[in-house]
Amino acid sequence: MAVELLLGALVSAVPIMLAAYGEMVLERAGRVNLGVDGMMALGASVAVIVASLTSPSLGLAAGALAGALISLLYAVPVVYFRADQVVAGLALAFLSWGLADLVATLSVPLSAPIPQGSALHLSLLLLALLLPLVLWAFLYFTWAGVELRAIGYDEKAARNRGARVERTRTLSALFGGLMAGLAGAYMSLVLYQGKYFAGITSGWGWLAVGSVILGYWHPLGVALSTYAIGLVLSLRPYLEALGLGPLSVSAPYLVVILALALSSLLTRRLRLRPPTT
Amino acid sequence: MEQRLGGVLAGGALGFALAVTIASLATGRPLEIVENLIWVYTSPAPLVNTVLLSVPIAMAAIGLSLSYRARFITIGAEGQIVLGSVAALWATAYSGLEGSAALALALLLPALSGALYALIPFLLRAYAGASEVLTSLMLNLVAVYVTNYLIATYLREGAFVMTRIVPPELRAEWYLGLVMIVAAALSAHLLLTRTRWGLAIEVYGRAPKAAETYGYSARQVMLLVSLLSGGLAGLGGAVAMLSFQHSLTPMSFPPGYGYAGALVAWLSSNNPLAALFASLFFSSLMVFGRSLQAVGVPLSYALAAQALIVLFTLIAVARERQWQ
Amino acid sequence: MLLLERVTVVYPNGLKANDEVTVEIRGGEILALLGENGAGKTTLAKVAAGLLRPTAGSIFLDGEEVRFESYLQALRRGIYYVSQEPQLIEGLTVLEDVGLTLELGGRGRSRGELRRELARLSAKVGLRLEPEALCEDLSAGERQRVEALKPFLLGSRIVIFDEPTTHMSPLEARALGEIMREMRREGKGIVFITHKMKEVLELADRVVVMRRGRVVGELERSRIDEARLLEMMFGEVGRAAKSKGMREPGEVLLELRDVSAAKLRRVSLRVSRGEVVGVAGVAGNGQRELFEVIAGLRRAEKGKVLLGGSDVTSKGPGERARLGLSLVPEDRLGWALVPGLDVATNVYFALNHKRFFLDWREVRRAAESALSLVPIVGSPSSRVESLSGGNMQRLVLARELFREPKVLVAMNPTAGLDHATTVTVREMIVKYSERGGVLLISEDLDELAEMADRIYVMSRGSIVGEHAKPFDLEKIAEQMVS
Amino acid sequence: MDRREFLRLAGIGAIALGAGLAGGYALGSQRAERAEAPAKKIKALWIYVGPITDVGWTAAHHEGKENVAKAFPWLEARHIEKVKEEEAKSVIEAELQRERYDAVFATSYGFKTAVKELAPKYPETKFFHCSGEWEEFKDLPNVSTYFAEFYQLYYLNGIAAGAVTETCKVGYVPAFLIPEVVRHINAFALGAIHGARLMGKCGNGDRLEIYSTRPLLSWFAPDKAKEFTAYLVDRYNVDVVAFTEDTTAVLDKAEEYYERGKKVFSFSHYNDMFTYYQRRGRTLRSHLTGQVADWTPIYRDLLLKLYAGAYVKEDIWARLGDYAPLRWRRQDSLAGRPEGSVYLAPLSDQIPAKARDEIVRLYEMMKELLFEPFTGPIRGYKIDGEGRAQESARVKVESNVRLGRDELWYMDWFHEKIISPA
Repeated sequence: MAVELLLGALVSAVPIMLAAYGEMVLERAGRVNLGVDGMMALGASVAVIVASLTSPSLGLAAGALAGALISLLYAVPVVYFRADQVVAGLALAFLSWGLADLVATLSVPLSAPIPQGSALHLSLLLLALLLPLVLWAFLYFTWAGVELRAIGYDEKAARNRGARVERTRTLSALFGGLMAGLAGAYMSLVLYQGKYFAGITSGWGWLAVGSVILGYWHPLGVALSTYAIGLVLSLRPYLEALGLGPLSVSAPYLVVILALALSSLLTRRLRLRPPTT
Repeated sequence: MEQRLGGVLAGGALGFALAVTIASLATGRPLEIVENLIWVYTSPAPLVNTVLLSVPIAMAAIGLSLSYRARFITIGAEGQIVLGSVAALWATAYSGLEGSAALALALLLPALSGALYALIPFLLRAYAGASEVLTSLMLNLVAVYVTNYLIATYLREGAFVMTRIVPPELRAEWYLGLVMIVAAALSAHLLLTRTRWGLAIEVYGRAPKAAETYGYSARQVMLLVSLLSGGLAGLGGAVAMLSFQHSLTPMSFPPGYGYAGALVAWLSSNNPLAALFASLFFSSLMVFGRSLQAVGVPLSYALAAQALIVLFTLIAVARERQWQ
Repeated sequence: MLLLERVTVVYPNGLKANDEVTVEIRGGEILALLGENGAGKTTLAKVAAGLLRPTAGSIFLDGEEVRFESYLQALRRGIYYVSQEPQLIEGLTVLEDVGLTLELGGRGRSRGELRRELARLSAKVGLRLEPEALCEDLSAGERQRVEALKPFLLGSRIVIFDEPTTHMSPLEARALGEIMREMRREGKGIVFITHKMKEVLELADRVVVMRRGRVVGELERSRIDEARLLEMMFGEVGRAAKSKGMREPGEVLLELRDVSAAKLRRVSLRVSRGEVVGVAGVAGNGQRELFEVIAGLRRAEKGKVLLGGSDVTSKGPGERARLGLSLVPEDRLGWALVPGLDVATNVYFALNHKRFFLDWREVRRAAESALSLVPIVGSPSSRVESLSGGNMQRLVLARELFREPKVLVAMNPTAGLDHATTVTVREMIVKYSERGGVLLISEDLDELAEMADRIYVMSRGSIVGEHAKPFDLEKIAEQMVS
Repeated sequence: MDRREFLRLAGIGAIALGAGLAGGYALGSQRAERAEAPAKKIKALWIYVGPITDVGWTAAHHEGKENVAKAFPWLEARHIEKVKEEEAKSVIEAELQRERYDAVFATSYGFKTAVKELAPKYPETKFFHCSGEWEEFKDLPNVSTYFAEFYQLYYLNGIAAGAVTETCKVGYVPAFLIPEVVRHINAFALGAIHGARLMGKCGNGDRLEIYSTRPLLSWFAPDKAKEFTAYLVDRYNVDVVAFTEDTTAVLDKAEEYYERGKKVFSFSHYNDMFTYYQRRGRTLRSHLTGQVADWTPIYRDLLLKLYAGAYVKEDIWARLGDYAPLRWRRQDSLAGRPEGSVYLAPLSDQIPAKARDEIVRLYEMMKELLFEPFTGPIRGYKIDGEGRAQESARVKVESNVRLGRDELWYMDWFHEKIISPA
């Protein structure tokens, strides 16, 4: 039973993990995109349509691509026109939810799914598990990663150094969109058997954003924190059995809030500098 | 701020034009779309609906504009509105009170519950340093879950999942909402420009260090804007309940008034008076989007179009700022 | 090597920062770019480094005309700019920071290689470096020197130092001078931007003097002399603030007893009526924390703060203001003044009236009376950020003196100001000290020597010395870096 | 932003708008078909609570609407989706003021208040309220109620479940514990016992346990529905899970288990998911059968009567066999294929033949009301809104008594075999 639970939590945590990795990279470059949930929805919708016309793997790719493309609508105003990132992110969420549904109304939101345990599914699982290592290596052991972190630590200083702030941030936002799109595609193609329906993300995009801080902006930390969130999601019925009422349903959100408070408090006590502005 | 108005108008108009253009290209029925447009902006029924819908949005936006001026970036109006409407429902249909006592409670209790709920992100920010953006966002979802639970349990009436209904004599006419948002916008404007509190908000928002150095407490300012924005959002939920909702059913998604309020606050450069008009514009877009379904335009299109307008405006405003 | 010809820079707000400036930078020499703050030195340097595009004029590198579209292009063509704030990136390690610069400069190398080279180089310039240390743990001087290492690794041919010694102890400044000489030996062209005469006399092979965006003179090493330079810089010989006579100090107005907080360790000091008390020290040795503790922005973990005899240790800034404390913070915009608000509101908000409703006529009246103390250019209704730096500081000082405080605490009040304002500010502070007490926290030893009656020396968060007139400046400088 | 820039942007906007309108018009005139306009038109408006892309409740109604719109040239069908129940009144009223509608279909229980308040104000318009209680509208001549009822199908699902379960444990994930869902659970439990007894397993049905989770408290909660399914399977070793929730999340989760090599079964809900996937070349292995609703015949019937001027106020409670006019002429059973407004999804091969035959037999009997699931003796216990027992089990239906509509419509007790949530 415990193994089932731990494994099941992993399988359902994958979209949160993938989306959080993307958001983490963008936050390391000093920007926050609140549109993750919307981009996931769009990825989910586009993936299903494309998968129904071609193949599941192309559907995955298309979902990811859709996320990346739509994230340009965040990146351009925020990075190049210095528009407010919170508003831009929220607006992007609205836009993508709308588009996701629009796409689904135009075509039948149903396709062949990616069966669990299939090679494609396993490779996605592997991606979710290995990507943090790759990102860790990238951020800490390549100069491009150092540049990205430098921009996140201190935009002005990095700019004076000649760091390519706009380019790096745009690419990070694109990566964030790509991962969110992929996460959405995973939800529709793997978790919901090749279906898209309005509200498919169940607000998990918000959880992805929250778990980035929970993982203290570190790839390995984010991997752990997103898995923990996935676990809490899976544990909700058990909490409910304890008679926690509405608290059990909102448990993952409460966990994020608590963790945010605790980590902020700790950061302050230890006089740490969060690696992002 | 006055200078930014040009950007807002240009961006909004451009986005609006683009939205209508895409719609007419997609459906191939431009005449009917224009017909709808005219209907939405001239007939009493959709205009009343625009006003009704704008009440929660405007109340949230006015409160948030104060909050954003103090650089307290809460997005928690959504949850506060939900709790506000629950409180108003309880006061009118469950408390056992009648007449003006019930009405007074139906305004007081929601304002209070909104303000109290807004205290959570404030406390987490002021005493732990946790980002209010995220905590308030998460709290929205918690509020929805808690409300659904209340509706299905303590507030459930009869065999099916529905609450009691606000008694007819306690319901508000549509124009009361309008009066309320005008009053709220004016008071917020006066607060900002004519009082010590407003000065504290302005000073703290623009230069937190200066504010602290010369004796304005950061916590007090944050507390003030939290209570005000939470209270106003709660009131917005109350007026929505009294004027058109009348009862509650479980929600699948957060209703979206608060998120719209956040966008509106930014669209109006955090100016409470401008927020009044911006929220009317925003809700008229919703009504327009809904009416377009008669022509075969899916509602999701309206959602996307609204966001597109916001993004356009953002770019226009930001470009303008760059030139200054 | 690099020729800037008839460079003109006009900022979007209409300020002409450079007006047909022509300067040549030659290999194997140290060129000092001398001028007051606001003379246009930094602007010119930024043009040379590709950080700013000139409105008009041309740049020639080895006789060939170049157009730098970005800093990176200039960097890759061998020009290195060390900005005023030594901007290592906090959060990165020294190795990462240096490596990133090299990578961006087109001279990237592996971590291992870089580690070896760093070890070799730092030995050469006498700097002990731990490559894996975090940049934020380095002192200001260390950071500046890490910056100075980079041109060697990059193989830059031209190095521009923008006021590098501002936050340095004399010893550190001397070490930097050594590095510059080393660069000269390698045939690099060095530009050294400063407003400190002493450094020019010590290091420069050639001096270009700028005033109000124009080049007003150029002297070869043999012809450099202080009087001429001063005349070029200021147009007329600068007036010095009148040195005041000795007076008997009155009652104690501000007292710190064994205060510890953050960087501060058991700091005790006293300021009495009628005296100007200086706090000397190299930047980053706890001055800012001291200011914050006195202002009430930072809790004293141990010890007591007394204001006019009453204990204010647990009181906030507002309470202290009412008890007669006035503050002139180091940063004007953001700490002292609120951008986006007009001058009148900027005066009014700091007066901290308790009335709930604002009367705008009263606000204006308050502003006008405050401004009558010090003339500033700009009406009460103009936005505060449209004022020049000098006018901003006059405004702050006028406001703070208008409150008729008991104690005035000022931190680096003349940093970055033009000469005329500097003189005015110093005069006002000295004049005020006849009525109250002044605590002057300053990195400028000359300023302290000129104004103060007593000087405390701060180092690593402690008071390491107290001096009375006449000051032994050598001794103070020594204590500053102890 | 200066004047010129503003004018330029405004100009771009105006040109784009003009071009768009013109382009749209051109496209539209090309597309326009010269259909003969019938003399008499019926205008009908559907109000949906959810998005038409929900692959559930709203999608099913929308399909019905699209079908009748295609079938009747005299019908002008419109819909408004995502109407929050709280906003319904103002939304519908605005539409009614714009145009005169002959019919309004309010497809959510929560629209009850709106219909009740609007019907007297617009007597010319006929309102049709889906899933509402008839009693609520008995004084309003222009309001009818309609509903597609599933409890018979849940009984048949139960037979399949009881026949295939290997652990003798089956489960249920309810959205809410309202009477509609409660009678579905009870029917499912009765059916499961029937199935086990039929196959002579689980102590002839005596050892069969039926677990219900706590209610999801939302019609739409796919993530939670999946978690609850996993809970039932992982914690209680349940191997058949039935549910009431607007998505197919439970079925998806069951299929997941199947893919991982653990046999867990579930059902179609609203839509025939088995055929859906089969058309795309995929066989759902966890799919046993399920309850499907087709609103088309109901809408067709209501609208035809309206068109013919033969409107009568009525209360439609569509069960098996209703709206299936050809049923007397067929020899073979249509069980597992579309028939009428509620029917059984395809029967899986994994259901033992004996049980399949029994399902088909009872399906045909239920069409004629020759068999009724809620026939006594049935023992049960009263529950509260979260499924907690309020009393110990006692006789709820006396021997040989068949529950009537009202008792079904307001059912508030669990069958004694149902293990209610902690």
